[in-house]
Order: sequence, then structure tokens, then C-alpha cells
Amino acid sequence: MQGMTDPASDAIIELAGISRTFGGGADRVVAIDGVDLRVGRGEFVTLVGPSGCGKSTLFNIAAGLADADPGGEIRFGGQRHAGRDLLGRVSFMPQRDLLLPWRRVIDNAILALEVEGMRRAEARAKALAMMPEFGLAGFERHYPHQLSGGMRQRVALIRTFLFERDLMLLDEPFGALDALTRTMMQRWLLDVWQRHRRSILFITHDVDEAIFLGDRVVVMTARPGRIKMDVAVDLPRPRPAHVATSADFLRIKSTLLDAIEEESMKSFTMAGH
Amino acid sequence: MQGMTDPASDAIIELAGISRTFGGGADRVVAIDGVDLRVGRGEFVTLVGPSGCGKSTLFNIAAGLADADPGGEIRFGGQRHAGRDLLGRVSFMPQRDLLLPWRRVIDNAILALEVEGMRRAEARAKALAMMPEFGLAGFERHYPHQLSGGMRQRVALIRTFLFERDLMLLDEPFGALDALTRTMMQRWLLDVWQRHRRSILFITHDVDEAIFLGDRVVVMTARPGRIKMDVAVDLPRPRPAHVATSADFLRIKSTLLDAIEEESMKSFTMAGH
Amino acid sequence: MNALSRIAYPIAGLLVIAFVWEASILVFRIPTFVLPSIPSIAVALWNDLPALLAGLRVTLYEAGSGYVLGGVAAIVLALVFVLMPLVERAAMPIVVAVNSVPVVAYAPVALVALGMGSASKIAMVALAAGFAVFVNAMNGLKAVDPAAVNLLRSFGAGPLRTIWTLRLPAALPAIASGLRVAIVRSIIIAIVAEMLGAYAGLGQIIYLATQQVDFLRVWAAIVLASAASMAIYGLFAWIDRRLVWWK
Amino acid sequence: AEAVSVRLKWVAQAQFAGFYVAKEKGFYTAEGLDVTVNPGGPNLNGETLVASGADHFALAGGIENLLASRAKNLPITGIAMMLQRTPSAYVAFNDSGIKSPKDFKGKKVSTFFTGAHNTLYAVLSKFDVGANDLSVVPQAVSMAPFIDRQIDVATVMLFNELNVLKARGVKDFTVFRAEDYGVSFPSDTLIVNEKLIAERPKTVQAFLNGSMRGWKYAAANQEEAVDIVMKAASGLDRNHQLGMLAEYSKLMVADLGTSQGIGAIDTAKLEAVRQSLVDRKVLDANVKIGSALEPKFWNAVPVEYKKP
Amino acid sequence: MTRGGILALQTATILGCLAVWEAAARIWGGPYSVMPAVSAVLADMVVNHAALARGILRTLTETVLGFAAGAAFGFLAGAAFAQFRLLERLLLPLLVVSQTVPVIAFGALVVIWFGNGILSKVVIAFYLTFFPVTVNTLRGLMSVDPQRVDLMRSFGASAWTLFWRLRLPFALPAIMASLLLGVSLSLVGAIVGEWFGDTVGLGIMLVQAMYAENMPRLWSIVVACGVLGAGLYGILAAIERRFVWWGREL
Ligand SMILES: Nc1ncnc2c1ncn2[C@@H]1O[C@H](COP(=O)(O)OP(=O)(O)OP(=O)(O)O)[C@@H](O)[C@H]1O
Ligand SMILES: Nc1ncnc2c1ncn2[C@@H]1O[C@H](COP(=O)(O)OP(=O)(O)OP(=O)(O)O)[C@@H](O)[C@H]1O
Ligand SMILES: Cc1ncc(C[n+]2csc(CCO)c2C)c(N)n1
Ligand SMILES: [Mg+2]
Ligand SMILES: [Mg+2]
Repeated sequence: MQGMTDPASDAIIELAGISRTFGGGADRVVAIDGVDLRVGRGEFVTLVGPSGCGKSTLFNIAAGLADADPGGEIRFGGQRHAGRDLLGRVSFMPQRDLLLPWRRVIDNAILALEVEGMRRAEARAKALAMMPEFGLAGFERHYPHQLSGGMRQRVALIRTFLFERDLMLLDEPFGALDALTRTMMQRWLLDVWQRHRRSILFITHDVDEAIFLGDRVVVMTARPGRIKMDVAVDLPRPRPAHVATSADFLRIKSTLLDAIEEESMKSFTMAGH
Repeated sequence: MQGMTDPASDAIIELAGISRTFGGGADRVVAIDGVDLRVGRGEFVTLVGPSGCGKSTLFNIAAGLADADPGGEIRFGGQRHAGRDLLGRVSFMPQRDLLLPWRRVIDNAILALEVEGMRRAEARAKALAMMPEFGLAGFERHYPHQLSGGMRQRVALIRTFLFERDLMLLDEPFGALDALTRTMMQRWLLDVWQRHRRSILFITHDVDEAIFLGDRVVVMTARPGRIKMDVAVDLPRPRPAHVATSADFLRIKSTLLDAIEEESMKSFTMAGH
Repeated sequence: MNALSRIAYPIAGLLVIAFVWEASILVFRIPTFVLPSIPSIAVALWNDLPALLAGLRVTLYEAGSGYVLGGVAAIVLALVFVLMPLVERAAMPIVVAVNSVPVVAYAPVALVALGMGSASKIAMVALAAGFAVFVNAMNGLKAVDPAAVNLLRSFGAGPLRTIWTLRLPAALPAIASGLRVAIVRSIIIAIVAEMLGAYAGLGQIIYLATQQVDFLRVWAAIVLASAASMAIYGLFAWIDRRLVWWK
Repeated sequence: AEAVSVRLKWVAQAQFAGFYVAKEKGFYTAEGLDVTVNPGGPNLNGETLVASGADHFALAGGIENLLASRAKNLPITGIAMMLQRTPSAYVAFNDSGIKSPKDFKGKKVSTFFTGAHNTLYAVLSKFDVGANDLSVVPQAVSMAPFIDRQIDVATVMLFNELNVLKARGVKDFTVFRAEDYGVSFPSDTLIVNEKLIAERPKTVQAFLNGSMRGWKYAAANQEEAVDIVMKAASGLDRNHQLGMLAEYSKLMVADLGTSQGIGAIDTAKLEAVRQSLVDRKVLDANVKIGSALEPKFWNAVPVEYKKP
Repeated sequence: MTRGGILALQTATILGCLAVWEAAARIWGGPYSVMPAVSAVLADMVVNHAALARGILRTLTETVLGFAAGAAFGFLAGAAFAQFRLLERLLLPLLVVSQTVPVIAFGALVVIWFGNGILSKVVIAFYLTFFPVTVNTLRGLMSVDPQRVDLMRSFGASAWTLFWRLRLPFALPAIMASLLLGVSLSLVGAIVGEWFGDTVGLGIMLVQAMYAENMPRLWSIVVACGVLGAGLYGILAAIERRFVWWGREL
């Protein structure tokens, strides 16, 4: 269902009034409830919120993998879309690595390219070039079960990066990485983002990371997930590592932490229902 | 092979000269190489190191799940042990949640208790009491595939906590949790540790977390993993949240970050081999 | 397990069977027309070898053709069903009903419709072997992590690509298991079909020898059929082990 | 009553009416026997079952099967022959140009390789047609290949396949009876284990008495006999069964069957069959009719039980 | 799609197939055609309903007993092989050998050893059923996620606990698949078993119709076999959907 173009909007994706309910009866869970969210072209938006608030659910909808409840609206590149139209147009990295156990590291990395129809040799060459930068040199021919948790996540990262699309949806992409590897991956991501003017929506649990990377940090409420707060991060780029100790940074961080704390607490106090 | 008791030692577990090699030929990977590590009774030791350096491998050996290469020695409670003897004597939380898809949340939580032979009703009552504290109230009867990533991890946490043993091995137990949920879980863990005088070995990628929780922080080198550094954290307990801004804390943190950075870099420079 | 022990254990097993066989003939005084001694079967096998081998050739041709036909059809059908859930919904009851009729019940129909030649045997083998493969293939193709399917869809993969890249490799062990069970069954079905009416084949030889009270010949034919089935099963087991290379 | 069992050569049908009738009418009980009638089936072989002791008696195949069994030292003996004449015949369509078995030459002929093939070869040898002069293929289940003219000549059992052809309205074909060319292969031998003869001759006699009585009654009361059979095996086609029993009875009371009684052992005919088999080198010359059949029990059956 | 919609679709498909069959039979078939009209088959079923019912009941009994025995033995053998690999190496090849033997060639042996009663049919149904169950049980039990095994072992789980709490549930989907196959084979076994001398049952009716070339009768029995098989399959499939819904996770 592609509708008319709205030239006024320069958003790559716009979600309006998106809700999603799971199950029914006693098991009914309202995961997200009336979310409005837009990511501008070339913008880097980070998304934080308490565990279980509906972030991954929102991503699945934005990637076209799941249907929202009726009533909401998704606009992609200015046009109205049914979710499924977005399949193949968004570079999506799910929370679980989902490596295929029967494929070697290198062949897991080129999965998206293969789907796109690239010749295998060419795709492999491309992936091979990225291995050292991701600390995976020498593991190209290993199988997923022979890797550590963080290494698996890095293979999934390469796989996502090789699927070059204007919009990237990254669900805790660095969750299993140590501090330094994470920093290096962040640099890599910022580099890709800036060079290719991609737009990125990025879920993280690390508030420092959210501020350090984002143009805006969006905070979600506890379940049912709504948008609680949308904070612009007006720190100049490139941002050096020590920006994390700057007053501006700390101010934003404390605002965010307060908001998150308030929401997280709900998950636990709701508990006694 | 249980040997003689060494009354001089008050360590709960002592690893000496533990190595582990995977594969052979071109695929040969030396995961860890001559690791010496001891955890005292009632001690809380945190372990950090670059991704893929062998932390999980070390855990598997310490839990009795994997054999080390010949030559090393494991002492548990002062006695020499072959790895397998440790099965059932250590509370182990693996990096992946490994929930059983056919069991409801509540029944996944009581898995260890069931194995121990506790009556199901009793075990369920115990687990049920913990659900609210872990933000899982109302999800007892859900199946794992109906949970978010962080919720799954919390179910795995309950499962581990219910398996009460003197030594706990926790492999990134809070990796998928948001900042606040993580803080709450940390408090919970410290409480259990102090009340029951457990000994804990805890893998994390978060240096702040490592310092905040640990009596000692152990840093591993890049692969092949060895012990690079063993830093005592002499901050008084209970440690308030703002301890993270104290000078002592920051000093330790900077020492650790330097060490980790040095090691992490190796993973990437080794890369070009 | 090395190649030697892979051979040694079955041989040890066969020796045990042979021992029990001969011993029970002696101990229970079983007459030869009930259970002939192994040497006498061996002699009969040797004497009749040209005729038996000719029969075996026919049987293997029928079993092989039917197996390939049925196996391919089963996998294709399973793929179609996975690709088009609506078709599956609509056709599944029919497939189940058709498959639930024991192949032997089709035998008379097959014989009358397709004649006493190889065609009727091939059709029956295809049906029987196909079912074994079909059940396992459906099971394997469907038991795929839905999250992984979603990942591929996010790359723009269509249903065909998802099957080729994800479902088929994931289902390979199950399909291999089905193929392995089916191969032995194929040979048996071919023999059974031949017993009910055929111009040639081991089954026909067995049927005629039974009618003519030539029990040694019956046993010789069965031993030959079993040996051939074993050899083929061994080959498939070997291929099967290669198929699941990532574990 | 003493329990014994008899194995049939095929599933329950009018071909075996005598046994069912004897049981139903209490002829066996009168002899002090409790008889179980065990049906046969494809791949069951009465000779083996009796030899092994699984069954006491069996209605087995033609005399050639009994001789072949004796050649293999199966401890069985024939005590009566149910069919005095060859039950098989050959059919060809009139427009095929086949006027006599001589014309089978060069044609495709199908037959049952269950013993009936010996009859075919014996008929052919009367016309100096050798096994290599025509193509003989196995025949199974269906007459369809013949009706569809994939086969030039097919074999029929006079009491079964021939009726099937007629019932289906197939016309314009000629029946060539083996008997018409002097080939007489008595069939449907009643066999018993040698050991039973040695140890319990009275039982053998009792069984034979009851069976002959049953057969005589069945031949004389065919409608009732078929009803009795159908009670034992539901789902049969009554008309088909009636036709079967009619034809079967004719073969049963032919020749010695009329003069001496149902089940008579026609030693002269049997010897001729034996000789033809020995001539064709399918039977060891050492196997003698005398060692395969024991007529004394049949001779002792009261005449009123067997004479039609 | 709603439940009702699916049911309607399935009914429509079945009725459509029957209609095509009827039409084809009326156009091309004669009274003795290999494929008589559906109506002729139905008419024969009505005429013959008493015998048919008796046959179905008997064959069903044999099938269920043989299946139960085969499933139980197949499962136990597969489980034993998974637990004791030496046993597998010694005995599995023998089971394979057993499956290469066409039982129906051994009519006489079956009768000699198992008699003329229901036992011999049950034994053959059993014999055909157990092997796929053994193979899939073994395979399912062996393919369990090693990391989950490790976790259970870290709780001190015994082999017994490991089996009941982890391996078995993990293997259930594969075992169910083999049961679906096994129940059909069990029916084959019961039918073939009836060929070894019996008077009641679908198998024996099949042989009678076959040699009398009674095509409507033959098809009415084929349909009865199909209904019986589909019913048993349907019951197992429903059990599977209800109790064994989990697939596998990477
Ligand atoms: N398939 C499903 N069936 C039922 N409920 C579901 C399903 N998927 C998700 N949910 C529920 O939706 C809610 C949101 O889940 P979601 O995965 O989006 O959370 P999240 O914000 O990504 O959390 P986390 O940070 O822990 O990954 C949870 O309460 C979860 O139980
Ligand atoms: N089964 C295996 N076969 C081969 N290599 C393995 C196997 N398991 C682990 N390795 C290798 O051992 C090394 C250490 O892995 P391990 O999982 O212990 O790392 P880790 O420190 O836990 O990393 P992370 O922080 O990413 O989880 C890795 O290089 C990995 O590739
Ligand atoms: C002697 C003799 N030979 C063949 C047949 C014909 N026939 C009827 S049933 C069947 C299958 C054999 O088990 C065959 C071939 C017969 N009735 N009697
Ligand atoms: Mg999530
Ligand atoms: Mg790890």
C-alpha cells in the first residue's frame, strides 16, 4: 500500500501511533502502545529503555518483520508503507546473533550479500577484508560453535554492515563486547555512518554509549512502551573519548538516568500485581 | 581423583597452570595458556578481558564441564579434583541463557531445584516469590520465546540463584540488562553474597561493574588467555552508587582500562597474520 | 569411530546371528524346511547365482527408480507445502489419506493399471519411499528458528531463498534420516510387489520358489536381498554422516 | 474331542466348501474331532506348514507339488486327491487365429508358475511345441493383460478365472482344456504329516471321514454350502462362489470321482504325471508315487461318505 | 485464515477431488475399470457395510497393538543406544539387517512361530514400526544442544535426569515424526499379516477382492484403509500439535 509522497518530510522513517499487543486473555501483553518516532535522513538516533519495554518489538515492526496492531502508520522515505514493503530495504541486526550453524564464519558474514545475489567469490573477498578490523582474522573458516560470544556478535555485525541500506536498525549490537572492542566498533560504525550518510536507529542499554553515539537519545517508558523523552545531544562531532567527562555530557546523562530509573522502577513495582 | 587436603589454603577454588587448546592443524586455537587463579572463601572476584580471550573457556573448566589440557591442576575446597568432580558443586550461569523452549518461565527457573530433587510445588513457590524482584511478575506462565532478551536473562539469573552453592561462576550475567535493572540485580547479588558468604567469580565487560562489585579484578590477556593483572579493590563496602566518581575508583579504573586496552589492541593487530 | 570398527561391529553382530542360527538348528532340531543351515543356503546361493543376480538387478532397478522418483517428489512436495501454506492447508488431508493407504493395498490397483512389469513396482516403491521422506522433510523444514527466518526476510530474501539458504540446510539431517530409512524399505516394497505379480525380480523368484517348495532357493534369494540392502544402507549411512558436517 | 487343524491352499472360498460344511454340520464332531480351518494366503505353503507340524492337514497343490516336496524329504503324505482332472485351461480370443495349442507357437502365453506351468508344458509337448518355441510369462492376479490383449494366451482355473471372464462379459474366446489333449494332472491333494500317520492313524481316518462327508454334502447342496462358506468369510461375492463350487464339484466327481467316490487316488493318472515330470527332468526319477501317497485311509472311508 | 475457513477449504478440496474422480470414471471408465466411479464404490460400501465394519475393527485392533509395541520397543532401543553407544554399535546393525528381510516371504515361519491368531499380525505390525522410531529417537537424543547438556550437568544432573528433563523433550519432535510414519507402517504390517491365513480383516478382504478382480470392492477397502490410516495419523498429529510444538533454536 504505497501512498502519496510528502515532500515536506525529510525523515527516512516515521512511525505514528504504532502499538503491538501479544496474546490474549490472561496472557495479554501490550508491548508497545502508540509510539511516535521519526528518524531524519542521516540522523543517528539511540533508543534506551527498561528491559522488556518493547524496543525489539518496535524494531521488528520498523524492519517490516512484524505487523503492528491496526491503526498506526509507517512512512518510509516519505511514503506510507505496509510493514512488509520494508523487507530488504532496512539493514537490521537482531538482538540474538542468529548465525547459521552449518555455515563457516565467512559464509555467515556474506549471508545478506548472497541473498542480494552477489557472486560468492566477490562477497567473500569483501567480507574477508573486514575480518581483521573486527578481530576475527584467522577465524574465517571456523564454525559458529567454535567462537566466543563476543566473536559471534562481531560476525553478526559484519553481516549487517555488508548489507548496505540507508537505514540501519541495530539492536544492542555491542552488548557482548568488552569495553575496548566496543569502542573500536563504535568508531567503525560512526565512520560508516558519516562516510555513507546512513541513518541509524540504535538500541543500547549503556547510557554513555547512547549519548556518545546519538544525535538524539529517545527514552521509552516501561511496558507498555511509549516514548517518554526525546533528548537532542548537542555535542560537537567528532566526539573524543573524554567527552564523557564533559559537563554537557554529564548533564544529559543525569537527565536520562533519572528518566530511565523512573521507568525501570515501574517494571518492578508493577511486579506485585 | 581426590587428593589430600591442604589445610593451609582457604581458597574455595584454585586453578594452577590451566591451559586449553581447541582444534588442530591450521584451525588450532590456544584459548587459554597456563592460567593461575584462586578465589578465596567468601571472595568476590571479577574477571575482565578482551572478547575471545578465553574467559568462558576458563569457566567451563572451573565448572567441571570441560577438560583442561593435561598438566594443570584444579583444587576445590582445598582438595585436588578432576574437573568432572565439580559438577553439581558450583553454581554456573553460562553466557547464553539456554532456557528450555518447552518449559514455562516458572519451570525454567526451577530447573536446578528439580534436578536436585526438590518437590515441584515447593520449588515453584520459591521461584514464584522471586519473580517480582526480577521484574517478571505476571510472566510466570509465558514460554521463553515470548520474552524479551533481558527478561530471558533474568529467568536464567533466577535459575542460577536458586541453585545455591558455595561458589558461583557468572558469565556476563547482566549483559542484556538496562542500567537500572542491572543496578538492582547487582544489589541483589551483593546481598545474597554477603548474607550467605558465597564465593563468586564474575565475568563482565563493564569495567565499572567489575570494580563496583569485586574484591579483586582479574584482567586476562588477549588470546591465548593468561592472567595479566590482579588488582585488589580496597573500597569499603557497602559501596554507594556514587563511589564510581571517587578518586580511588577512578584510579583503579584507569589502571584497568590501560591494561585492557593494551590487550584488546593485540586482538586486532594480531589480526593481520 | 574409525572405519575398521565401523565394519568390525556389524560383522561381529552377523557372526553372533550365524552362531545363534546354527546353534538353534542343533538344539531345537529345527528341520531344514523350516530353517536351513547356513552352508546349505550358501551352496544354493552359489548354484543359483546367475538367476538370482538377474533377479536382483531387476529388483534394484525398480527399487532405485522408485526411490529416486518418490524421494524427489516427496522433497518437492514438502518444499511446495512450506512455500505455499495455503496449498498445504488445502492438500494436506488428501496427501495424508493417500499416504495412509498401505502401499500393499495399492498393489492390486497398480498391477491392473500399470501391468506386471516394472512400472507397477516403481510406482509402489515411489509411494512408500516418498512417504517416509515426506514426513521427515516436513518435520525438518518446519522446525526452523522463526527468528532466523525473519533475519533472512529482513535481507529481502523471498520464500525461495529462505528455503534454499535456511530451511533446506536446517532440514538436511531430518531428510537424510528419512532417506536412510526409505532406502531399505524401497527394496522390500519392490520385493513384496514382485511377489504379488511380476515377470522378474527377487520377489518373483521368492514367490515361485515358495509355491514350488524350494525353500533353499527362498532363503538364498532373501540372503542376497538382505546383503544388497545392507550394502546400500551402509553407503547411505556413510553419506549421511558427511551431510551433517557442522556438528 | 481331539483338536486338529487343516490348512487351506488359499483364503476361505467355495473351493474349500467341504471342510467348512463338515465343521458346520458336525461331521467332524461325530468323528470325535474338533477341527480348526486355517485359511491360506499368498506366500503361505501348506506343504511346509504340515511338514513342520504347525498344521495337521492341508489342502495342498497339485500332485507335482507333492512330488517336489517328497523329493526334498518333507515328511508329508497325500491321503486323497480332491480334483480328478486338471483344473487349468487356456484361453485365446477367436480373432487371434489360435485354433489349437499348436498355435501357441511364437505367441505370448501366460501361466501360473505355481505348478500349473507343468501342465502347460505337458500340453505343449503333445504338439511338439518346445519351451523355446514360445514366450511363457508368469501370470498373476488379474486377467486384465489378457483382456487388454497384451497376452495372446492366458491360463484360467476352470472354477475361478474362467468364471471371472464370463462374469465380465468377455466373449469370443476359445477355451483349450488340458484334459482334452490327454493331459490329466489331478490337483488339490489332501496331505498329512507322516508322524501323525504313524502315531495317530485313527485321527487321520477320522479327519478324512468327516472331510469326505462334508464334500459330498457340499457338492449335493451347493446353495447351502456357499452360505456356510460365506458365514466363515464375509464379504465374498455369492454368485462367484456358487460358480466356483459348481465347477469345482464337476472336477471332483469326474472319472474315478464318480465310480469310486470323491477324493479317489487315481494311481494310473498320477504315475503318468510323474513320468512326464521325470521326462522333463524337473523331478528326480527316484521319487515314486507310492512313497508320496498312502491310499489306505481313503479306501477305509465308508462308501456312503464319499460316493456321489 | 480462520479455523472455519481452513475447514471449508479442505472440505472443498476433498469434494473437488472426488468430483473429478467421479466425472473421469463416468467418461472413461466401464463397469470393470481400474478406477470405478466414486458412486459405485460408495454403493459397494453400503452393501458390504457389515463385513467392512468387522474388518476395520479387527485391523484397527491389530494395528494399534502392533504400533504400541513397536513404538515402545523402538523408543526403548533408541534410548538405550543413545545412552550406551557400545550397544548401538553392536546391535543397531542387527536391527538394520532385520529391516532388510522381507517378512512376507516368511509366511510359514510367522505361522509356525506366532500361530494363526492376532499375535502374528501384531508381531508383523510391530516389526515394521519399531525401526523408524529407533532411528529417530537415537538421532533426536543425540542432536541435543551440547551447551544445554553442559548446563544441566553443572546442576549435577544424573544421566537419568538429563534424559528426562532435556534429551527427551529435545528429541520429541523427531520421535513424533517417526511415530507418524510408524503408524502407517503398522497398518501395512497388520494388513500383510492377515495374508498369512485369516478370515477377518481389511487385509484379507483386499486379497479376496484382488483375486476376484472386484474393483469397486477393492477401492472400498482402499478407502477404508485410507480412512483408518488417516484417522490414526490425525490423532497422532493432533497430539503432536498440542504437546510437541517447540521446534529448534539455533
Ligand atoms: N512472541 C511474543 N509473544 C508474546 N509476548 C511477546 C512476544 N515477543 C515479545 N513479547 C513481549 O513483549 C514485551 C516487549 O518485548 P521486547 O523484546 O520488545 O522488549 P525489549 O525492549 O527489546 O527488551 P530487552 O531490552 O530485554 O531486549 C515483553 O514483555 C515480551 O514479553
Ligand atoms: N568448541 C570450540 N572449538 C574451537 N574453538 C573454540 C571452541 N570454544 C571456544 N573456542 C575458541 O576459544 C577462544 C576463547 O573463547 P571463549 O568463549 O572462552 O572467549 P571469551 O573470553 O568468553 O569471549 P567473549 O567475551 O567474547 O565471550 C576463542 O578464540 C574461540 O574461538
Ligand atoms: C493350483 C493353482 N494355481 C494357480 C491358481 C490361481 N491363483 C489363485 S490365487 C493365486 C495366488 C497364489 O497364491 C493364484 C495364482 C489357483 N487357484 N490354483
Ligand atoms: Mg530486546
Ligand atoms: Mg564468553
